[in-house]
Amino acid sequence: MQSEMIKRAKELLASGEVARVVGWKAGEFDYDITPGVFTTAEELDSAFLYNDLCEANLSKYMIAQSRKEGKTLVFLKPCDTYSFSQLLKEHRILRENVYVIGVPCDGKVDVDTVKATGLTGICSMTSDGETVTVKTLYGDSTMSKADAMSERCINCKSKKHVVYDELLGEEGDVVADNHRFDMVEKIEAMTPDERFEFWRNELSRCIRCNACRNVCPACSCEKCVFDNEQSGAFNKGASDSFEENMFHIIRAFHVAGRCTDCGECSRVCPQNIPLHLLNRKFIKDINELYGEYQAGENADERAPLNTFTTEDVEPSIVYERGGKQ
Amino acid sequence: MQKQDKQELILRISGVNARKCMRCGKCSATCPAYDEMEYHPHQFVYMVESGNIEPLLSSDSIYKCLTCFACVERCPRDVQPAKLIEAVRLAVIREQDKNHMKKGDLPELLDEDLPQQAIVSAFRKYTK
Amino acid sequence: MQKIGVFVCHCGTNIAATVDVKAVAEALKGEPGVVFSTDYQYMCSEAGQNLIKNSIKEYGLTGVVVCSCSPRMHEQTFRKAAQSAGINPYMVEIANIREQCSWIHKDIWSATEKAIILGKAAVAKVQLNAPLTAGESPVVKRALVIGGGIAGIQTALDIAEAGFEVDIVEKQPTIGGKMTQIDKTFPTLDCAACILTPKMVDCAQNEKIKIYSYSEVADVKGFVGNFTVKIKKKARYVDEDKCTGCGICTEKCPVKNVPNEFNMGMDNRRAIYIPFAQAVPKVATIDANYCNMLKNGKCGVCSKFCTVGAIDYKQQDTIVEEKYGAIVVATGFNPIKLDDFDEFAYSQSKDVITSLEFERLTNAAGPTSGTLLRPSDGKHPHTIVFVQCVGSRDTSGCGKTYCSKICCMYTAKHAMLTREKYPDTDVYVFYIDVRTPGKNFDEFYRRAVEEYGVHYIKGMVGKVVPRSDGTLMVQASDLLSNEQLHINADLVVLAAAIEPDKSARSLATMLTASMDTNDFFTEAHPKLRPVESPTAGIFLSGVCQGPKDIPETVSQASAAAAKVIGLLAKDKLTCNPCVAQANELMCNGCSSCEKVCPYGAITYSDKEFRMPDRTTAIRRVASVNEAVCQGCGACTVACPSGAMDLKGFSNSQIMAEVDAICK
Amino acid sequence: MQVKETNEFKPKIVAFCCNWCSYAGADLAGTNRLQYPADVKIIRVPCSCRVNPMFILRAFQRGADGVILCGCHPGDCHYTTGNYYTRRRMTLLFSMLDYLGIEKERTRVEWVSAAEGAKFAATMNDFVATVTKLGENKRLEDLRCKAK
Amino acid sequence: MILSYYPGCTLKTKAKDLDRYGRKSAEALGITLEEIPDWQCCGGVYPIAKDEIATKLSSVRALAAAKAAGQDLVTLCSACHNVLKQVNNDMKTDEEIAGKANRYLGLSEEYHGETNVIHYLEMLRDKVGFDKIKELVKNPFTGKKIGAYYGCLLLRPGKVLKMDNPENPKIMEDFIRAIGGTPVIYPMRNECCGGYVTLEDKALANKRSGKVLENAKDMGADMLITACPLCLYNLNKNTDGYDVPVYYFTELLAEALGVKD
Repeated sequence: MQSEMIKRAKELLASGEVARVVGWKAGEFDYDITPGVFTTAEELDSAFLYNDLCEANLSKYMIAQSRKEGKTLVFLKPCDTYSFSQLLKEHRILRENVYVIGVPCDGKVDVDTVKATGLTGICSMTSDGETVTVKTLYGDSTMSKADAMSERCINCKSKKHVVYDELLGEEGDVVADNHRFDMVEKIEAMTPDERFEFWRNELSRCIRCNACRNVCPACSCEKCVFDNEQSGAFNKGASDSFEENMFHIIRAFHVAGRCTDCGECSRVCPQNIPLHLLNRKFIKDINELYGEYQAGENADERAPLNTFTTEDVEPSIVYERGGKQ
Repeated sequence: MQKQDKQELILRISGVNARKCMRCGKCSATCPAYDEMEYHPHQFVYMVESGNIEPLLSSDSIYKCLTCFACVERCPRDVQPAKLIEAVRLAVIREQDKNHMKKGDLPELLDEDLPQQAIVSAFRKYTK
Repeated sequence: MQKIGVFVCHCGTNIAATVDVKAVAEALKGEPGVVFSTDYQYMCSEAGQNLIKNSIKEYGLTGVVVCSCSPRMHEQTFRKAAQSAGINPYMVEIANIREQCSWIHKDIWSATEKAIILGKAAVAKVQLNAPLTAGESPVVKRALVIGGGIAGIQTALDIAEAGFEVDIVEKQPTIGGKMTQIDKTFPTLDCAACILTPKMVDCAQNEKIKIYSYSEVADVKGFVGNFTVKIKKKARYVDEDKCTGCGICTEKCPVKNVPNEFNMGMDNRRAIYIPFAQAVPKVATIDANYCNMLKNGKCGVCSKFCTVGAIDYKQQDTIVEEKYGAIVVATGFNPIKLDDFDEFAYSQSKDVITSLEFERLTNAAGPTSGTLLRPSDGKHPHTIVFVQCVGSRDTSGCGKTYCSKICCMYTAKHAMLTREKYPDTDVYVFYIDVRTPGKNFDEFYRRAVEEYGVHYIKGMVGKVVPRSDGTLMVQASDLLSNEQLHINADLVVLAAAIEPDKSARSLATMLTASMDTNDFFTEAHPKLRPVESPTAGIFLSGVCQGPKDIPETVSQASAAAAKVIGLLAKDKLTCNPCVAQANELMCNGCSSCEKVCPYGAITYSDKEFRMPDRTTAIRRVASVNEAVCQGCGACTVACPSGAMDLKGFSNSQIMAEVDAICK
Repeated sequence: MQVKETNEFKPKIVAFCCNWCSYAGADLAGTNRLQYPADVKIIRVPCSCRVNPMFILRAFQRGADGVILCGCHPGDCHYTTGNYYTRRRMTLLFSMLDYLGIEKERTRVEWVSAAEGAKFAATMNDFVATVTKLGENKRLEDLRCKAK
Repeated sequence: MILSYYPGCTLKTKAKDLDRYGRKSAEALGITLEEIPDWQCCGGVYPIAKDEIATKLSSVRALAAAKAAGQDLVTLCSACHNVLKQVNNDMKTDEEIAGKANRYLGLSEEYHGETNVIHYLEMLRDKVGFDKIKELVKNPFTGKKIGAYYGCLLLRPGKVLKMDNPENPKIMEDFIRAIGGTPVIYPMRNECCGGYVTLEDKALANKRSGKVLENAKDMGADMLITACPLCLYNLNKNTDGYDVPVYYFTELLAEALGVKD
């Protein structure tokens, strides 16, 4: 697949149809793959990568790239296209300046998942699609790819691209019977004290590095409310400020109805806080209360918080359903 | 018992707010036992509201109410006069030795067709 | 930092009795920005206003906080005072320490503490207030009156008289409303038709008035001065312009068994009909529910006999769109359904009737040509029982909690007229209270008793028992003699409560005009603005606002007209300056705000921006049309970036209030 | 002013009221002298849809023990549709708070028309009683849930 | 269809016919009436007072038993129907009464008015359907002018019993039509017969039942039907000489369905 992608990218660069290519390249470690911009065939040959470790969602980069001179080629995995489509819907990306090539994905390997199995001193990781080989300071070990995948890939919601100019490889389908809400349900089934304890354990680790905000395709505001003096939420530097206290819930609310559940927030969190469980709660509630809705799937559908029906449930439904007492 | 206490007792047993009455008299207009009563349903409401309970306690009217609920059904203010009458009656028979009907009275009141329902009802209404 | 003056009002004892006003003024002195703080007996009085004005000048105030009654009461007053002293009127904030403090709390300590906190919140808000300037919007010089009864007719005539165009929308085939069904009017006993029909004709002939009969309002958009209304003209299957009202079709139509609503269903009309002789417009209408031609395509008699070719079986409902500067609601009333009052046997006996049915039985154009005859057997009734308050003052859930107001007087009228025309009739009126507070009203009622010998009995009817001989046994109480009465009556007349027309509820939703729990429209102020809805540009005429008799309805109708004329006389209206505003630098161009705006006030355009790095970028950004925005703020929450804010109720202002309250 | 010594818990309650219905309903409660605890402090907003979830969170973070939002009845919004958006926003927000283990009874939405002075007072009495029973808000002051 | 059934004491003694014909007819209509175990007398009249708890317990036990069986509870006697429905409403809406009653009884699961109580007539109307009964009638009462006598217990208080319009009911009239008869509507059909007061004031009971019979006769009724043993008794004992026989409605039903032996 990688060579096919490089070949197409070179062709499009050579014909002048695109001015640059957005893809993946190796970072500090070979398992630490980061987004990259390529403008020449040479750069592509030397650095372009596409393998089971290319986790990053490239759609958000297109907000800036699509405003540059000339067209930009971007490779998007199925789940990335939902984010891309959502950004198109919000007029954040100039579609005419982007050439989208959809690439297949059968789940990505995640270094945090591998670390969680107990391996330390990881030097490099490779995957052949079935088995993942991990080289560590203390020797090599192998594991099945399924064991090395992050939760978001195990519970993949779709292998279908919702937007593209051309496709490489085989197109997949929406995964209808994924189990992505299992953990949300588990939390809902807890008592309020258990829930509070759960979130206290998770959120108290936050160091406000803003990685979640920076990576999130839905957090693409020109100026974040937390950086805006007039928003009332701006309170730099004070550790017990409103901003610090309420950051995650406000962020989750701001992306509610717009979040495609790409899971990047949790992936990049250096403290491994499962932030996606906040977003998924909103998604689950929206599905249950207002009908199934997948952000990014349909370009014409109104976002659930920007529409209503006269028969909507009352907020008091929370007292009746909500979580366990 | 003080006058006011009696009034409170009746209101508490009945759960009725007598102040809702607008004195239309529909309860008495609809009462099937009107002619047999010394004090009529609207008077029960008015007298309880004004605390004039004593005459009601000693009147035979409390045993004439059929508890047919016509007054309750038709009252435009939802006052429920029948509940007040019941409360006054209970205030009487709950006192010691104040049962309206004694066991000994019973045999001569019975006939062979009389349904049990009438006997148990009367016991519930007349005795404690 | 603002220089803020705080003015604490005693409102006589209304506030001062429960709130230590001096302590409030003292406590607020220490708030940031407050340079002056005082209390006064009546802030709204001229002296009180002068105190504010002089303090503004003396201390160079830039912001004012008045701790007083509800802003809904005197915000305008204090804004004007501030303006006349040279500061922007929107630099004034009110802390509501009367309705929301002194009047609802008894304990002085806690009421005072709360008043201080409310004052602090207002001070915190004023700190962030900015001067606002109101824009202007043009006024469409045309009014719409919804409902063509006496209320609507009077309002329309008065507006037209002042030279403005006015349209009447009436859902029935003719204007005239309930008054057309009434025989005589109390207390003067004028013939209702004689005083109403000339007004109906005036409407038809007035060049400024356009009547949409057999029509309904389908949609309302816009705001004061600028409403766009869709009117649905229901198909009447008769060309209004061609029909001469000759009535030949209504005589030839073979369908004869349609209950005649004009006579309360007590006789029949044809499938094609003109409601009554003086109808305006005098045009036939085909009742599609009964017409054979429309139901199964077999008949066509009316078309054959119509000499002007007015019949059009293919006619469809049409929608007309018009623009108006003001809308008057005059949707009127109906008697309630008596299903829940069958102890009076209304559904079991034809001789138990409502007062409006009685009205038709005594009217020369009614089913008995004005002779009072029993509906069941056409015999003259010798004993008539009138029952008052049927469904009025009823808190049991079956009826209406309010007094219907008109029943006492029309019952006295019915009783009196019956005794006058048929002296051999015994007439009983059962009443709970007789309410006659009007000019010559009580005299009228007393005449019924003293001169006409009507038996007024204080008490209520409990049960009406129809019998096989046609009599009605009326069981009732006579509270004054402490007796239960049993009267053998021939006719029982029920004074059914009146309720707002059922169409009013959906209309209120379209107009966004508020209603009370009984579906009467609420007025902007119960005493001082009784003919205006709180929604600007919507006015109230007649019973749609509350029970009224004819003289009151006509007065209110003219009052509503005066208000409309006052509005239409202006060329421009001052807009509400508290509107949304997009900060272009922060706007993402995502369109969320546009989607939730109920007025279509937000548009997007591509604009060129100079970026911090000296390059330029073209970005899609929102802008708000200030003349269209009504200031609800839906967009401000939909906006993820906080670029959209509401002037006068900005994010930071509300946050400051929250902080002050929670401190 | 004398200071009253009291140990009983007095909750801090913020009520957001829309200008057209609920604020007028609160005024009517006042005109009719219908009592409710002084713990309730009202903030006037043009429409319930003006209330940003951030305002509610801010109130809690600053020490409020309960926040209630009142608007026109659905269908009767002065701005036609504002309260329908409020309904969705608040349903989701409240559900999220519940999900975080925060007592859901601390938040409430109630529709109160300008004519419902009695309902306004009754609602406030009930809400204050509910919040008083819950006691002081500890959890919502910091949603990162760093222990207090 | 299986439904729980509460016969009540009178139906076991003086009003055996009401019960017997009711059961036979139900069977013929494809309904199994399961008598709930160990029921006790409802007391005959609903204990109105707010502070009466003990007198409501027998009804609560019956209601809880039906809840345990997971079935609607059918009553036939008007009085039992009135008492059970009103007590059920208390258990559902009055926290104080429900709390005390539950504490007294100490049931394994608290009872809060979950059971749906229906009168036999409601069963005919809502579970069977009068149209279906019409189909199954073998011996119709064609030409018979039958007056329905509701009395007071079947309908009032209307807001609690929710059986029919308490002032102009039609459930029994529809029943009469279903068995082929012609209903006679007479306004006294929902007025009291004199009730339990008959025990000590025969004159009052005679006067009340006389008013009912007079009106029914006047409006042309050949016979009356009732669901209440006490109504039947009072009307039958009337001495004013109105020649209007009174039957339990189940007797006519059984006869119409051809199951009366």
